[in-house]
Amino acid sequence: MTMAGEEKAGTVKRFLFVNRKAPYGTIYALEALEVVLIAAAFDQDVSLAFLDDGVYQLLAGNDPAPIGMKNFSPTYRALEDYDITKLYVDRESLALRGLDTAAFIVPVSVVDRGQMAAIMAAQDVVLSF
Amino acid sequence: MTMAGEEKAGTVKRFLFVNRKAPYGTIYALEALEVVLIAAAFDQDVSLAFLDDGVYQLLAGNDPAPIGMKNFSPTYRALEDYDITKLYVDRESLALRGLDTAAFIVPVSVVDRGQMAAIMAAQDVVLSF
Amino acid sequence: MNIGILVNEGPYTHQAADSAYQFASAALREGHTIHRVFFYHDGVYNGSSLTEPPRDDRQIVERWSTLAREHHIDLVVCVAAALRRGIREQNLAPGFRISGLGQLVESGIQADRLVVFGD
Amino acid sequence: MNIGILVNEGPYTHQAADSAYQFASAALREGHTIHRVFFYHDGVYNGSSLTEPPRDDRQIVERWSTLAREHHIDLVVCVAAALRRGIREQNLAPGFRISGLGQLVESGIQADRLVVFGD
Amino acid sequence: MLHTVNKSPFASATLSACIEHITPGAALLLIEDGVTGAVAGTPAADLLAAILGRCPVYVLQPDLAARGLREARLLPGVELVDYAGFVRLVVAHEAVQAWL
Amino acid sequence: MLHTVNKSPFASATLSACIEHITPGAALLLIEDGVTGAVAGTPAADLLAAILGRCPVYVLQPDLAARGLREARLLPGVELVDYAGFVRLVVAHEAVQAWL
Repeated sequence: MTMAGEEKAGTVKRFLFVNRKAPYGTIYALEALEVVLIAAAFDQDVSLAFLDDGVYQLLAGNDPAPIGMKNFSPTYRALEDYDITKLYVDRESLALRGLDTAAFIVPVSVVDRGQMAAIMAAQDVVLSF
Repeated sequence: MTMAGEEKAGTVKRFLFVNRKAPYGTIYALEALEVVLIAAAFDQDVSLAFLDDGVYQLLAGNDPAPIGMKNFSPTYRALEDYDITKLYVDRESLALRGLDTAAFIVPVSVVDRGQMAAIMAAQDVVLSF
Repeated sequence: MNIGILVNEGPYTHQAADSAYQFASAALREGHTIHRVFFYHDGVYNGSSLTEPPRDDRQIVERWSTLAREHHIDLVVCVAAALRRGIREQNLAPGFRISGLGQLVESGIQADRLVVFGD
Repeated sequence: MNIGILVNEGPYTHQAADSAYQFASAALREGHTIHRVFFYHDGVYNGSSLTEPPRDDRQIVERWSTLAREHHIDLVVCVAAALRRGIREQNLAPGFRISGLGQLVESGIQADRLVVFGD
Repeated sequence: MLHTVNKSPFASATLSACIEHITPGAALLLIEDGVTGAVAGTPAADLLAAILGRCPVYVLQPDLAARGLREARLLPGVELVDYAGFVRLVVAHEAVQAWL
Repeated sequence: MLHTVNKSPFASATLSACIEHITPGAALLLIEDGVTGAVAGTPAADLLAAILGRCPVYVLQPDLAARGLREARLLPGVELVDYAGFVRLVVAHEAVQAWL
């Protein structure tokens, strides 16, 4: 948030971060989060979409210590401190995987496919990793 | 074939190279072929399995010059010079993709899934990339 | 039009780096400008000065350097992703610079389009 | 038992390098020997001496070097794959050596098992 | 929105995920291994055929040629573009979403 | 033969390809993102259930725990192993085939 002033004259764009990959098997989820925080620091209008295997990123109770990795779930909790509250989760992706947002680490908005498609269509910049 | 003598006292193992990825989108097909040639040079009992998107590797008429890449199809033609003749292609993978071995760059044995499974089960070393 | 490009994969293993280069070249031929090419994740390997592919293969890193020199394109490698993967000033190819993720977000804000290439 | 290992992916991006390390460590704890760890494709990046991950993250390259030193494990980086990707003697981490694909085939022949980790 | 898909639909669920989220006015461009999805008579081509009425579908011709796939085999209605055409599609749509 | 699968069956066709080629006497071990396939009630678990009678199915527990998936949610009949168990499976089978 401190670096927000270093560039552009107040342009605010709608940035959507699309998360479709499971955590830990690849680094994309973790490195995507780093961009999300920077986009917030630039005072952009940030949304996150979780669909397909991306929904696994939000499960609570991760314990990657036995495989020598760091649990990065706390970063999702920190999003609120950056005023990032638009987290959209695809309902059908949850259902197909037998998951429920009750097991999620942060509050999210569950949307159906039509709503998710509309959210995607309304963006200025879409980042996928 | 010339470097065959540099190691082991005549041990011959059954090596299977499993090709399940399309060419050009990733480098796996090309780098797998390099290992195949070395295994032959070590006088091993080499087989190649092509299934799923791996069947695209054998299509003739590739023209990757417009995307700046090198056509490595001739390497498949060279396999015969290394006495590598056991090329097995999964029939169902072909059918699903609307392909036919008539369009292939080298002669292959088309096998059904049961036969492919039996070939896989009979190997000493299975390399997948 | 001013176009930003994000490259998420390294050279040779995935086609993403090739597609990004071909796209950038075509955009220049069509009369557009490239705001910046940002390299993230394994994309940072595109900036390695130590690659030595077979002579009859395309020279991906050199190709980026040439594009930067001839068209004054800003090639930026993400510092955090680069440190994690062993790309530093000492093995950075000509035309590339190392900077932060702010440069990617800035490209999203300032460019008319941001096109992503990855795996 | 004598076990060979093939690693096809680089550090951090895919879990393959982690899985291979955890598997190798467990095999040693179980009383087996590691014939060789061969690094191919992007796996060659595991041998980069220049990686500098965040301090609170695992140090994948250093971990391999330590394993090699403490258990006399042969870590071999494929020369052709390494040249293509910018890994050379000058940025090769301790405990690794650069050699040809024959070392992979030899591992397949000499080891009792060859276990592949990739993407 | 211009959607790009670079994965083979036989290996990956990416194309079907994209198609489920495409809206009228958007376009779909298949690149890299994604071009395999446009061959007529395959399950992926059936998915594409279902959206062709409301969303144009393009295939990057250089990627098709690289893989030895012939234009004659393509699903009717799918349009071929070269890299210049790719650039024009990017310009013609307000944003681009890469399905990776 | 010990078969390993490291891909999510929701994203990739790898698990189903493996299952189509598994023979009696072989075993299947799910690792990395592949562990998501063993959660009961999913299409992947149905595929696994169909082979459990002739091939044992193992799940790498540390990879399951890393992803926050609970053992109680697993398909009944699937067995958990740690890395030592992974090593023992490799030793117990004459060869290993990684489905990547």
